[in-house]
Amino acid sequence: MPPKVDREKCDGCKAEKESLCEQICPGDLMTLAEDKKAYCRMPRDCWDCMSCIKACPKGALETRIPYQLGYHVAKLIPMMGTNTITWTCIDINGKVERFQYINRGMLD
Amino acid sequence: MQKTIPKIGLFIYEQGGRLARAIDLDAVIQRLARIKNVTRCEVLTDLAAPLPSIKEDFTSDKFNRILWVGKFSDYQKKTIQSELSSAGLNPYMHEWCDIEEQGIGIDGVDLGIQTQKAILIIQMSLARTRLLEPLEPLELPAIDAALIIGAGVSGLHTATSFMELGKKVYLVEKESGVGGKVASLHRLYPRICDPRCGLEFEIQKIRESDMVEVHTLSKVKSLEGSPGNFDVRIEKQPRYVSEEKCNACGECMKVCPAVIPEEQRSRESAFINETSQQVLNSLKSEKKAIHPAVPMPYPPTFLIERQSCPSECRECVKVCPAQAIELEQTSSEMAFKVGAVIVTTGWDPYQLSKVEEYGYGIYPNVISNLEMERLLESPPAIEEIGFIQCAGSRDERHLNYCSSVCCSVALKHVLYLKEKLPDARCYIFYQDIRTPGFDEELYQKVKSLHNVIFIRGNPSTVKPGDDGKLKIRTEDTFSGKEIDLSLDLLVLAGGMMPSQGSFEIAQLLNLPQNNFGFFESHLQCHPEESQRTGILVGGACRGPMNISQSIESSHRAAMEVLPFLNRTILIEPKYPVLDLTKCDKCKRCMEECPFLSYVFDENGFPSLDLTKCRQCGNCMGICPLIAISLRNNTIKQIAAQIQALKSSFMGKEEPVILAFLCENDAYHAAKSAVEYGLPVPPNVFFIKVPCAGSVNNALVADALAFGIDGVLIAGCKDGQCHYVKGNQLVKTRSGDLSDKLQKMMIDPQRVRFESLEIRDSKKYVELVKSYIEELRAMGPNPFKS
Amino acid sequence: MAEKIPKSLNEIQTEVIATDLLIIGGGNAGCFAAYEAKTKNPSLRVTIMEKAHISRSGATAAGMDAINTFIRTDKGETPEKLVKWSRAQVGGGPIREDLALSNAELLNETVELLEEWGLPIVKDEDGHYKLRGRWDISIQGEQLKPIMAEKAMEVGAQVFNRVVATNLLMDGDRCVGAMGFGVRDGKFYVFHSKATIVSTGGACGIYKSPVTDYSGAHHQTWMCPFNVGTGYAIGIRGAAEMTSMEQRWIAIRTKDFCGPVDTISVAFGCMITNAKGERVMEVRYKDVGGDKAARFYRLNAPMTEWLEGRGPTYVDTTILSSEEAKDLREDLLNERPSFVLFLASRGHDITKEPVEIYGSDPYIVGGHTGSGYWVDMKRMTTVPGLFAAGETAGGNPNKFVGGCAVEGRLSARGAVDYIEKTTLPPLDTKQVEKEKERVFAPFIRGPEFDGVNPMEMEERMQRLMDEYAGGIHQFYRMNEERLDHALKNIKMLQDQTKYLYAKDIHSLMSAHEVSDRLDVAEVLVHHLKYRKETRWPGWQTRMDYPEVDPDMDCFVESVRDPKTGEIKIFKRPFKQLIPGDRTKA
Amino acid sequence: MNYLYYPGCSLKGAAIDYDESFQAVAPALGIEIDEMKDWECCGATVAKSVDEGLSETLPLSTLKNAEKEEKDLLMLCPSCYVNHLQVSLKAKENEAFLEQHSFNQVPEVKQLLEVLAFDFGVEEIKKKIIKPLKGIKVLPYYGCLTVRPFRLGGKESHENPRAMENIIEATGAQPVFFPYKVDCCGGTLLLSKEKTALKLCASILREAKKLSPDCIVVACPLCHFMLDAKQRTVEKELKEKIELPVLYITQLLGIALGIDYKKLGLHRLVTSPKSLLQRTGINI
Repeated sequence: MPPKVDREKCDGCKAEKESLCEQICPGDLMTLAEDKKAYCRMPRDCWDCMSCIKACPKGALETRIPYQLGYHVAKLIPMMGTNTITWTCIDINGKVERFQYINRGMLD
Repeated sequence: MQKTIPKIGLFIYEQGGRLARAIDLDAVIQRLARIKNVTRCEVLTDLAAPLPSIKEDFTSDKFNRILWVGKFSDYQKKTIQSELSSAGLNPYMHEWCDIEEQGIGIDGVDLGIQTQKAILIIQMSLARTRLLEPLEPLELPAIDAALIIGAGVSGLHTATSFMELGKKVYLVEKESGVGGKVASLHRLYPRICDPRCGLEFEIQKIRESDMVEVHTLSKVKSLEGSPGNFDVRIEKQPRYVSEEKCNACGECMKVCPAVIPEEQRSRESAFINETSQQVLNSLKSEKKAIHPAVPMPYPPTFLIERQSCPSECRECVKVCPAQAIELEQTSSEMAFKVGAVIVTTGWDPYQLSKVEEYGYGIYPNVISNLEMERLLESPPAIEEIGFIQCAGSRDERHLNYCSSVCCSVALKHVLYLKEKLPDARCYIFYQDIRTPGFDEELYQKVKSLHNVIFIRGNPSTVKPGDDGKLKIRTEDTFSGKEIDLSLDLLVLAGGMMPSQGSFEIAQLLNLPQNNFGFFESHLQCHPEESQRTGILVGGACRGPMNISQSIESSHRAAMEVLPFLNRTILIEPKYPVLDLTKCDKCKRCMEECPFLSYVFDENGFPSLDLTKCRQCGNCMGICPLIAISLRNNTIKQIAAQIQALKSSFMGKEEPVILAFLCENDAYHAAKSAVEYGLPVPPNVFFIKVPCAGSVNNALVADALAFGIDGVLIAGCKDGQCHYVKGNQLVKTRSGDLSDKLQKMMIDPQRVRFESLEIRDSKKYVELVKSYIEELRAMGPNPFKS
Repeated sequence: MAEKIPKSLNEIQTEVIATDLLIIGGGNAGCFAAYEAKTKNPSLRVTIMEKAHISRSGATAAGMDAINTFIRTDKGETPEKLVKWSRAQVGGGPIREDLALSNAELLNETVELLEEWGLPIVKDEDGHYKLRGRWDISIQGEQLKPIMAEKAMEVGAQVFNRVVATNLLMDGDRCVGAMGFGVRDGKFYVFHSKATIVSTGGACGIYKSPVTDYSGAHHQTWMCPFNVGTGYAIGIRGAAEMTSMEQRWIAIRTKDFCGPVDTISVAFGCMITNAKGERVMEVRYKDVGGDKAARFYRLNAPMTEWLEGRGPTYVDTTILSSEEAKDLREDLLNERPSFVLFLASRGHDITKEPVEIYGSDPYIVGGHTGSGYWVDMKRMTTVPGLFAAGETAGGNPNKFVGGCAVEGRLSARGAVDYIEKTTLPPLDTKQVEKEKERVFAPFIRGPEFDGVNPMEMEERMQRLMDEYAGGIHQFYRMNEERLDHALKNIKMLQDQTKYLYAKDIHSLMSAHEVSDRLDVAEVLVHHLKYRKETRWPGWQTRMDYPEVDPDMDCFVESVRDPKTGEIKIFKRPFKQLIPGDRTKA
Repeated sequence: MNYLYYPGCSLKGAAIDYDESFQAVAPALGIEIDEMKDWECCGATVAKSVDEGLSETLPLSTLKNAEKEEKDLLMLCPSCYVNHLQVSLKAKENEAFLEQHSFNQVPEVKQLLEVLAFDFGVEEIKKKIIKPLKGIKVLPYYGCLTVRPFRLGGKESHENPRAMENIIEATGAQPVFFPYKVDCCGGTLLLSKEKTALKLCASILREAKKLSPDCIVVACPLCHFMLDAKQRTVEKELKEKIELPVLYITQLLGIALGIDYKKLGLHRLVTSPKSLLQRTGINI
């Protein structure tokens, strides 16, 4: 299940040698197309670990469940802070659920 | 480095019961004393008396950092810091928390809420204090010499002021002599004196000093290194005459057979009459292939223009008594080190042939104001003369600005011309006469002269008349009447534009230019600072200006350079540091740094040139991996502050705003709002940042995650940012965040960017109030627990 | 990025990096090994060879919701009790109790290290780590991997990201590093080291996943699909002794999407039920411990329900309050965020409907079961100079995150001791050239080559293993004849690797991944054939030998002859150190 | 080099010689033209003063018809050119307008001087010249509409255009710098304010005469009418002989290209070009 790329938003990390999603993908799957927009080269191999989604500074990536497994359209959007992460989950009926917690240090 | 467990001494400085009136001080103390890491917590009513005991507690390791709560003057802070640093406490281990500037003590707020808020503000500061680290300023050696590019009037004056300050100067000029445009003028205004007199005065100083090295026929080839330590390479064209040997006797020029006509405009011969022929003749000039340096003969040696010199001639070689002719010279390169660079590349006249309606370049008796300077040396008999002001200036097709000197120049011309030809009739066609300051006097003087006619309205057509005169048709916009005139001579006031040399230097040194090609600078506060640290811009390369302004500007540039030429450059430990373990070499910091302070290190990581960095923190704001932190204001510290802010201290329904305020403008607006007693709502907490652009999106995400209802980022207005584009950068970034919030079904208005000026206190209060209303309407942040 | 495909080997640059300690795989164990080695001896050159990017590589890329083992001494737990529990979880063994004990002793200290580095661990009112099962503690581990990676870099380990290992570098019998290639730069890398730790993680993708029938989610697996068993494969090819490969790990997962079930059942007490609404474990498996039965029972039970017509099976989440359900999802977000998305995409309210469960495809993961290298107490394998840690080290199951981290440290201690006593022999350039040729062969063949692309071969292998070597579609069952068939075809596939071609460096990596998986599969089938009994139903179900054979109460070991490729298989005895009933925790 | 040629009413009436000479010169240069069949009157300056809508509708209809041909539209009469260009620019800039009139691709509108001097190019013209007009002084006169309003001209300065001079130079003749080259000929005022019209025309002819050229060259039918047909009237007003032949630029080119003078319509001129033609070796 490859991440869906919002080609409007994706700036290919300004055509750097490797975009941040390309740098981080554990499966070596994200890469830049000729027009310098990110895409997943082997959609079948994606583990949807969402590392790329978290890394994208433009918010241009989104993980979607393939239709064969789940209905249209549910969303799960992480937002990364310095030591926090929030998740917004919107199910197919539009129900919104939110989660937030500290993901690094300073729990006291 | 072994991490020490933070032990914090917390002192609340209470002056005259101010705090006790606003908050429940006992409750605050009780609450704070229970907080982890706080090892001593008390209220001080006097600063001097308890200092020895504070010092003692520090030496006995009761605490290792101090949070001071209250209002402290800079003097008090300095005293405390130095007092305790004598006991071994690093000055950066103090944290200062002024709760009053955040609105504690404002009338009309419930004591309970004030107390709660005070505790929160102090807790935020405590979170910061816990992460304080001892810091030391850096000292970098600098070279005590400066490079000046362009030896016009600005360059010469800068050079002499340096020289007088005892600094070494390298003055590089592409022409063979010095003096620039000013040297080609006939008279200066308002005192109608000869410009060479003033220039000669400066040259004399240079001549007598060994602190100034003048390199003419030279261009800068490269500039590397950083402020305080630049490596310069210049290329020198050959003069074919030895500078050391030539004594400027001029024997060579007598025998030189090669005469070079100076560049001549093509004129349509059909329209030439006697006057125009005279005009042409007096503008014509020629020189020998071997001639003294121009425009001012300094260095006082001759040079040969080899392309015009017959190769087998060698007449000059034969006659030169000093044996100074060296026909085998080739171009050479030189290198030297300087601490700073001043660019004084001046201006070029606008090409008037582009203003086609006036027939410049076609009719011989249409000339430019610069040519008029030369014509004035021996003016032909002219009866009727017109001056068109704004020939192409303030015109969107040509120069869309006012060159500011042309009106006065025309007045000067009239004044001088009338001295020589009292009967000449002078027409001045103008849009507005602009004679700032004392030039008004000039205007009044000229206005009172006989036969000087001011006509408001620029001519629509210029055509040759039967007698070779020019037929001018114009509208007098006061009377609305068409006026037809027949003139002997028409002088066009062309505007000033950046010189060719400025464009070359801009490219070479990567200096930003404004829309018109003049060097960009912070026009008001630091007009001579270019956007590259250590490179200053002075004189007319910054914009149109008259001679006295150029001289002022170049002196000011010289003053601004001095800090770079000190023996050491002191760098405050507020610069950004990069955590290489996090960096992914994405290069965003390098791209967005307004001062190009980053370079690649050998492993491809960005590395900071501390001398170029102005510590604005925009790199910290942009870094997607939050790998960059300002040394004294780390991203961890800010995150800890945000975490300490409890978003529901006034109940879940009441919105809480976290404001990141730019310390240059917005912070002062907020602070003075309290000082003026404006009703600042208690809902807002702020964190001071060096520039709005230093606020990383991750911090905003943190704030939202911790349930803060609204995040306000306030920076300077467009075009007013002290760090050039920080406010723009943060706008783009918060745009990305807004899109994301929208996707997350969170109102994007929960994150707002606003521009505030230093005096916008009222606006700040209004803004916060209306924001609170908006947030109330939105309901609590969905992440608020 | 489009790479240029080299036409000959000469175009490929070779980088030789000399180092003291090479760590293959910068995962959990790898990062801890680097930390330990550098803290023990800061002057040591420590190099990490990482196939992905160290910040988000391997099995913990998405994060982790719990550390499954921690010894709450205040509750009377001891390392011995943990080992006893671990032994029971694999049906009484055999397990290497010596290894397990040494691991358990260092466990708490290691977990505390993680907290010190910034991992938020949930605490209860008394300030102790909050338990969610007997041994599990809850963490907010979304950043687990970046935290470990940063530490490894902070202590000064040199990380080579995007360099995939292909074989060990040998000096006679001794391992002196490893070779591989850059997945981004296309260079050939030779790491020449005094000691080498292999910590590449386990092997996924040997079997077909139950959620694989269309290309959209081929790797919708439990284990990270990028862990392909390279760590085992290089050892197998380097004649290292492998143990217990037949002890496959198969997890019980949510159906249609390999979501975690332990999180739901262990941490939130949701029991397994079937279509009839019966509590399966309680009703049918009371004798082996009911809901507390060993893991393979808990896996096999729901699948048996399916087989016997009582499927589908569930974990009953309807007992949860909405707060608990939210906490549960929060835990899931920490480990497998997309499962929360999956539930949302089904509009599934878990408090109203239970979550359907099913088995996963089988994996070889030595951090969970006993598969892997046979190691000594210093974690050195039978190949001198080669150490193993984490999923690659065998004999010591139920290590999970904490245990693998400990083993990283222990292997580093072993390696540091070893390094002190050795020197680096000269580099065998012949060996290097030979390997370079082998590695880039699919590349040199080029995209126009009339051959087999790695994806096709991978799918062939996965289906073969699924059907003939006890995959999920056969309810994990196998017999001698089927295994023989599998073996025969694995041999053919191994031979066919000479037809593999790569159209870019990524597919060159895929080509080596499928070759590595085949080598692991071959050894695996040999082990499965050798264990003529059914010791761990589900994990290892022999239809032709359905009972436990007391003679097989031992370790099954294998060594591949590097010259002939023949696999020698033999037994090692089990040694019980901790007394008591082996099947009881 | 393939254009859709829009003649307009002048070129099919009073300025028939412009049409004739163009039709003769274009193939000689190698410029392919297809004469547009369903063209409509542009409305000239007249429509605009009466009904703004009409002055838009008329060119619009032509543009619509031309769209199908997918070629650039070439106009000789500057008045036609300005009217069409205005509408085409409006269509290009205004999407609503574009949609309202269901345009897909608004045809490019070009004028003759633009095509000759820029699209075709002066250098190309030079190559085709058979009879260089050596020693002939030619005075170019642009008039107002060819280069104004200036935003329509685009490629040329409206104060000092050089296209005609460059073409004249290409024929081998010598262009004369004429300060009045962009002044108004008064043509459109001829019916309403005849006196003013003639005054403007006279100033141009008088100034031209002073520069003693062999002929005047124009590119506008109305200018031609004023300078040529009204030359006699002006002479009477000025009480001074002018006797300057006024040629279309196409006619001058035609001579240099060696085309028969009748094909160029030179026999139709009011002020006889006889002496000019003789100097080029053509006898009438």
